Amino acid sequence: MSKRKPAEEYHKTFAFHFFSWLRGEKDPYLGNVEMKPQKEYEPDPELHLRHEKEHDAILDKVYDMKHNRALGLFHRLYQATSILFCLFLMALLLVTISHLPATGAAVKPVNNEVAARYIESGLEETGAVNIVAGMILDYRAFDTLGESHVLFVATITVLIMLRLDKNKKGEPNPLTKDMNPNDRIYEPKNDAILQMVASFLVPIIIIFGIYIILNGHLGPGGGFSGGAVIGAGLILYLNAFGFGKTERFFTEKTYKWICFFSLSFYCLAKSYSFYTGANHLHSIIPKGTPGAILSSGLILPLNIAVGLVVACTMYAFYAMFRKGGF
Amino acid sequence: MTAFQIILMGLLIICAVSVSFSKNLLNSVLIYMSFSLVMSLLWICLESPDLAITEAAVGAGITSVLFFVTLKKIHAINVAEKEEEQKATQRNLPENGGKDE
Amino acid sequence: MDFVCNFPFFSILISLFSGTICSILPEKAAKAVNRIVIAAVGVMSGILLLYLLGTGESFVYWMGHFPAPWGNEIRAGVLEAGMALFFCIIMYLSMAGGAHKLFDEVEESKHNLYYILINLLLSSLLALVYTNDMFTAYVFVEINTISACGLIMIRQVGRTIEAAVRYMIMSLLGSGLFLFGLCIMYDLTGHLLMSNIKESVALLIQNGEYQIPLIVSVTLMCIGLCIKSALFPFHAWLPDAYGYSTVSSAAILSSLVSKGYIFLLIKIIYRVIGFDIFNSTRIIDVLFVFGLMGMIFGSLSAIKENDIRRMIAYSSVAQIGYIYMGFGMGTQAGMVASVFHILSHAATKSLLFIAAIGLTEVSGGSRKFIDLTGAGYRNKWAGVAFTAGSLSMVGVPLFSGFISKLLFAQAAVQVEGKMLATLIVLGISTVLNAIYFMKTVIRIYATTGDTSYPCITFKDMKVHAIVLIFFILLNIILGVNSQPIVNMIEQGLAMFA
Amino acid sequence: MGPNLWINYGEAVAAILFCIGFTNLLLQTNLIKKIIGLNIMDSAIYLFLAEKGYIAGRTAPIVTDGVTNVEAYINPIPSGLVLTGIVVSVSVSALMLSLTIRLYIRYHSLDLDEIAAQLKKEGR
Amino acid sequence: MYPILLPILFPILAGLCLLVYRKDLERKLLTGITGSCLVITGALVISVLALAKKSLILFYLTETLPIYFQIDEISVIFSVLTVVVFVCAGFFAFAYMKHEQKEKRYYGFYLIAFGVLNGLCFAGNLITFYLFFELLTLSSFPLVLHTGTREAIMAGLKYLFYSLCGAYASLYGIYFLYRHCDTLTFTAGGILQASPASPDGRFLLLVAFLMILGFGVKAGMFPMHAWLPTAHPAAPAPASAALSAVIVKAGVLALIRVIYYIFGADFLRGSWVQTAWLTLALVTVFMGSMLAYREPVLKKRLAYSTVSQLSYILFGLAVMDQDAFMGGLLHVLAHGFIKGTLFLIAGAIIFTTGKTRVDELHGIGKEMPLTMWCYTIVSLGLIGIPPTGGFVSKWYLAIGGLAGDIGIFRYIGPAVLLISALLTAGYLLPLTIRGFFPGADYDYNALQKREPARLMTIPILFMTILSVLIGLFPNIITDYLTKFVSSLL
Repeated sequence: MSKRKPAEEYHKTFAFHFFSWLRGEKDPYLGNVEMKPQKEYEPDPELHLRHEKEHDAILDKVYDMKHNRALGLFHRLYQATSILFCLFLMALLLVTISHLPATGAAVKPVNNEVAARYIESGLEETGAVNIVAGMILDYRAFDTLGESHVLFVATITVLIMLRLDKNKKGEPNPLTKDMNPNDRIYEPKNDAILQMVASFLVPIIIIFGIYIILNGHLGPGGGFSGGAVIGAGLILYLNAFGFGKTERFFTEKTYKWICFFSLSFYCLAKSYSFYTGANHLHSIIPKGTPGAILSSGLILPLNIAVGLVVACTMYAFYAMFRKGGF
Repeated sequence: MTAFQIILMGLLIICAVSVSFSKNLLNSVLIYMSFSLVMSLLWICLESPDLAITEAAVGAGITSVLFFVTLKKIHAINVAEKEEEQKATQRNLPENGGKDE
Repeated sequence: MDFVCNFPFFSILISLFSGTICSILPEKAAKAVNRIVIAAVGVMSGILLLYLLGTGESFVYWMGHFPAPWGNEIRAGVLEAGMALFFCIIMYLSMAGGAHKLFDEVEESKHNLYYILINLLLSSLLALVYTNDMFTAYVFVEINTISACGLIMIRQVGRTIEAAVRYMIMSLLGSGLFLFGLCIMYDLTGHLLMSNIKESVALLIQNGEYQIPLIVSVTLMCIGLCIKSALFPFHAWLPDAYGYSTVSSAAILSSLVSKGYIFLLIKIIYRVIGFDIFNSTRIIDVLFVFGLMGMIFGSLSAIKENDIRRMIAYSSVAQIGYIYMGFGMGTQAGMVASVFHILSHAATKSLLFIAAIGLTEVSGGSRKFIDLTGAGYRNKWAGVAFTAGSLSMVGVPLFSGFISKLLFAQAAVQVEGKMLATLIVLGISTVLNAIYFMKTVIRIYATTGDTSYPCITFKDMKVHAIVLIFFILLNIILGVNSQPIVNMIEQGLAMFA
Repeated sequence: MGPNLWINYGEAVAAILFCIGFTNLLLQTNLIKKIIGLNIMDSAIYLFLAEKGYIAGRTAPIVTDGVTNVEAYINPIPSGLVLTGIVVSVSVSALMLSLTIRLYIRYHSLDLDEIAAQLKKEGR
Repeated sequence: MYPILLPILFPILAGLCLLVYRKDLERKLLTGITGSCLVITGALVISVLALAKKSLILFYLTETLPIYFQIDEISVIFSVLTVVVFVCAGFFAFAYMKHEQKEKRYYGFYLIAFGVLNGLCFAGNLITFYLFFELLTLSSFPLVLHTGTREAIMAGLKYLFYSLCGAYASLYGIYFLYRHCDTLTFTAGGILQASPASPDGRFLLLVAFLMILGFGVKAGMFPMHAWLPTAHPAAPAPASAALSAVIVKAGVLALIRVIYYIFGADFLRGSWVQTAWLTLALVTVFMGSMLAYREPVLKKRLAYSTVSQLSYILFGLAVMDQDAFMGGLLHVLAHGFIKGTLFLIAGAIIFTTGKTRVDELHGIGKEMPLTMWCYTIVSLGLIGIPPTGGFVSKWYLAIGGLAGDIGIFRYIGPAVLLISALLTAGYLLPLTIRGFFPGADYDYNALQKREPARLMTIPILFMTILSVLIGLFPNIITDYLTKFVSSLL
């Protein structure tokens, strides 16, 4: 009591903190947790505006990459750790690989009874000469069903992102108004060389695609690759002749219905085969003679369905990217 | 066959690395396209023709086309001078980007 | 085979197929189809659950004409059926509760696409729940990811698109790691079917072969799924994705999508690797540490947050930390607690999201706490529901959150090495939870709010209020009637082995 | 280090490619390059799988001349898996590219960090 | 069907109905409804105590944890206290809250807190107890922040934060106990089998200390007392009366239940936990009195006094001696009535004069003689001058402290109690002196009689009389308790 410290100094001492806590004046929330929203309890618009401006200024400073050293440091640290992580991952994977069974060897866990059965009795059980086609469309058809729906859902998301719709009043959506509807108008049209080549190439490409699809169970290929080839052909045609030409035979409606019928057929056909299989019923679908075009049960129609979907989807992707619609 | 495979694999790695370091987006996409082609060749060597066809049609075909369209949409396919211009505007963006919206 | 056994297959197929159908339907019909499908799947799962509880045995279902190692298979046990039922309930309620906001946030012409996404999401969740095949799981994980991304970005403002990009990048990293792990596992065992892999893994462990690749493969799969379910260090995408997407999306994403991956991880732990083998690795310690860190840092970020939706989103990070902490304990009890927490968190978090939208609606659409002052008076039902959800999160008895915390603590005291850390972090995290949830509750019941906003009565939001009531009931049922559910979880886990 | 690193050179290349793709996905600031990195990563996994199915001296699994002997063909399963995988990766790239376009139109940038900074500036 | 539930559920439901009802009620109707609810609940409690079956298992939360109610002597004491204080403070509030906003919300939560307290008294196992303990915190904190000023909200948050921290500390105790016991049902003499010397026992001692600290938060024990002096002044006076007289006693009840009904006094007697607990209690007694002595604001002064007086009770519990325990229980009642009265009087003074500081209240005794006479009588009671309630309880506490097997504390304890009683006189009596003898410069011309409304004075009078009655006829209570206390210890 003899020597009194000045108040400011006293406020820094441990004793002050201790006694203020003892008296219950110290608040657990104060300054840490609750204060921020509390401060603006009775919103004063001017103050509010000023706070926002300050906030902006701070953010400008914080996110000014060139002048902010801490952020730059963090950035470099992030990069360094990422690279280290990747190197570590690579080393780990290489070590792992060095312990894996040898490539190309005939005796290893992968070459077990599963692969053996696919090869040995695949022909008679599925009727497909191409064992891979038989496997993905019959033995493991559920995966493939999922796979085609991956494509479907991806199309849906692309539609959501890129389709330019007008609302009921016919105005374009404000969210997508910045998007350039058709960027082809800036390009040279009716390029003679391109059209010449295209009119020659497109039929060949499409016929090749159809061949790949129809031949899916007999040789390499199948619905997916064939569909992609046809889609590429359509894209070439579109580029050569413009949207006006393609819209005559291919609009969004066409796309919708083709997709719907193919996927429904796919779903229903596979459901039938799953259902009969699981309940040990006899499936009425004939296998046909292996090697013939009309053989191997459902594989050919399924390939066609997948091919249609994929071709349309590929074209749809392109049209969406190009002008936000068909 | 093995030597051929090793060469192809070397090409793959070269492609992958040069994609990462290429400055021009169009170049990267082109390199990626060749990456896909090399990959499909490699799959022929590995006795998987199904994969080779699919990769050629999809990786080198459709995916690359989609990349090109995207580059077109974001104005990245341009002659060299325009690119410089583009870069200059991009650099200025943080200042005026907020006000534009 | 009884006809009931077809139900898992039917539910997956119906929801897949309804996605296709919705693509040609106008919006209203698509909505009806969507609701009917969810309800039908829910009913089927309920019947299946009863059937399975009756027989007490799980069954496998051939997807095709070929048995186990050759064809695809799905498998249904008590836990799977229960999860499917629960997912359907939450999804139906979330859809119904957020329906009225959908029109403000999504372009009119794209409404039916929203329902397609929901249907496909449901089917992928069901497939993840029922699958007995690793590669099928991978394919449906992808469907799940893409449709979840669609759900985030269907509200096309800059934030959601950015969030969707971040989400996709993280998810694809996760998928890549998962697929790589799967490939290594396939190379070691030669199988893709869960039960066959498990046999081979047991054999490999017994013979001491391929130890390093095995561990690496398991690790890669775990990391992949952790990234996808937003475990702590990988959660950067989460707040934006949950905070700005449409309300139904946020509720579904936080309570179902991440849970689907977690359930897949549980399946992998039990059905692919084997619980004991998994526990003998160091992976569980890593999961444990990350879980604990997530619990604390998620809550800390939530405290700092000034936006109600983002605050709830950050709290999800903390809650996912709880679940992984349960895995990390490496005991059956910890696992039971985690599974129960999946249920409890799903019920609570979607309740909070749906209630939060009711509160922002009466605050001029703003989600800032300043504007929410007094919102509890303007929209009574949403206020009450938010309070109930907060109480459950904080862990007040009679709500589901208390039981899951009780189960975690009970599990923790059985593990000597991890007991103290678990209990301390559980305590800190609970107090932090209390701070930010109670802060919000006080805020929405403060008296000095802006009275210029309109009040909303029961008549204006019948569906919303009823949904909220159902959610509260669900929470209380989980909190009061927990013993049968815990028994069911234990039975289901026993069936996994 | 195990004994098979040099025999498994194909897988090793796949692992290296995977990591290159992974690094691109993590570190590239440009979204387009991120997407390319993603595609490289996926391709690497498929290469890994295809190497797993390969058996030296055998032919592609397409039944020729009615020979259905295990000794004749390589393992068909990895090919099937890769086919499925390729579809998934093309779907994902299409989705990512469409997102990129929208993001660019909104923010005139392909750098996620820059976009995040703009976002913070706009929305408080 | 379940009569034991009636006094719990009826006020809770009534309160909820009040809260949910959308329109604002007319004031008369509102007070009428609340008043009748309070009276009905009081009657229900008394009749349940007298008539109903003494235990009930409601349902099972988990396999071994039921929601379980049972009524024993401790329940009787605490629920009688609750009923008296809540009914009195409730009627007082009808006059006091006249000018406050959102009265309906206040009454709603008041009724809910009443029901929850009844549940707390009737709880038959630790989980049920914990449930109502949490609910009590949640339902009473709207009362603290009722005025909605910034101070009130901060005080409410502080109260919430402290209480939740304490409750979680005890929840951990429950987790550990759950591992060692088959049941958590309250049984006189404890349910633990382990001996304190075994490794498990040593761990359990730690757990016991954790739980004492945790529940001690609510009872304002030293390290975590700080919420009390913040929360009391911020709350409306009837709320602080209820808070100080009953709600903080929930912490005391919790400690009785945990120490005497779960661990068992024998388990803790002579251990380091008892020593630590005694130390903390005595530190709190002394510190609370000192702080109250220095405090100029009346309500805050009373709050510090609560801190100090509650630790008298805790000291009585910590001694683990029959007499001390009896003294503690008596002090629960005495302090409940007295402190309730004091806060009501403080409220009446603030309501009529608007002054909060002690040094502003010159001549208050001339203005409000009846109120100030009550104040004087109960102050004497709190100081411990016979024949008021405080004397008897402190007598028993001192005897118990001297007789207890607690080493050096046998001397320190009673000494501290005595010093603290002197300090109590020091901080309570100045108001009386100033009030009745304002000094020469007091302007007698400006004096006007402003005795508060009858709704205020009657509860004050009633509770004053009760506190005197306890002092006059303590043997009614001691006779009732003797047998039971000897069975417990």
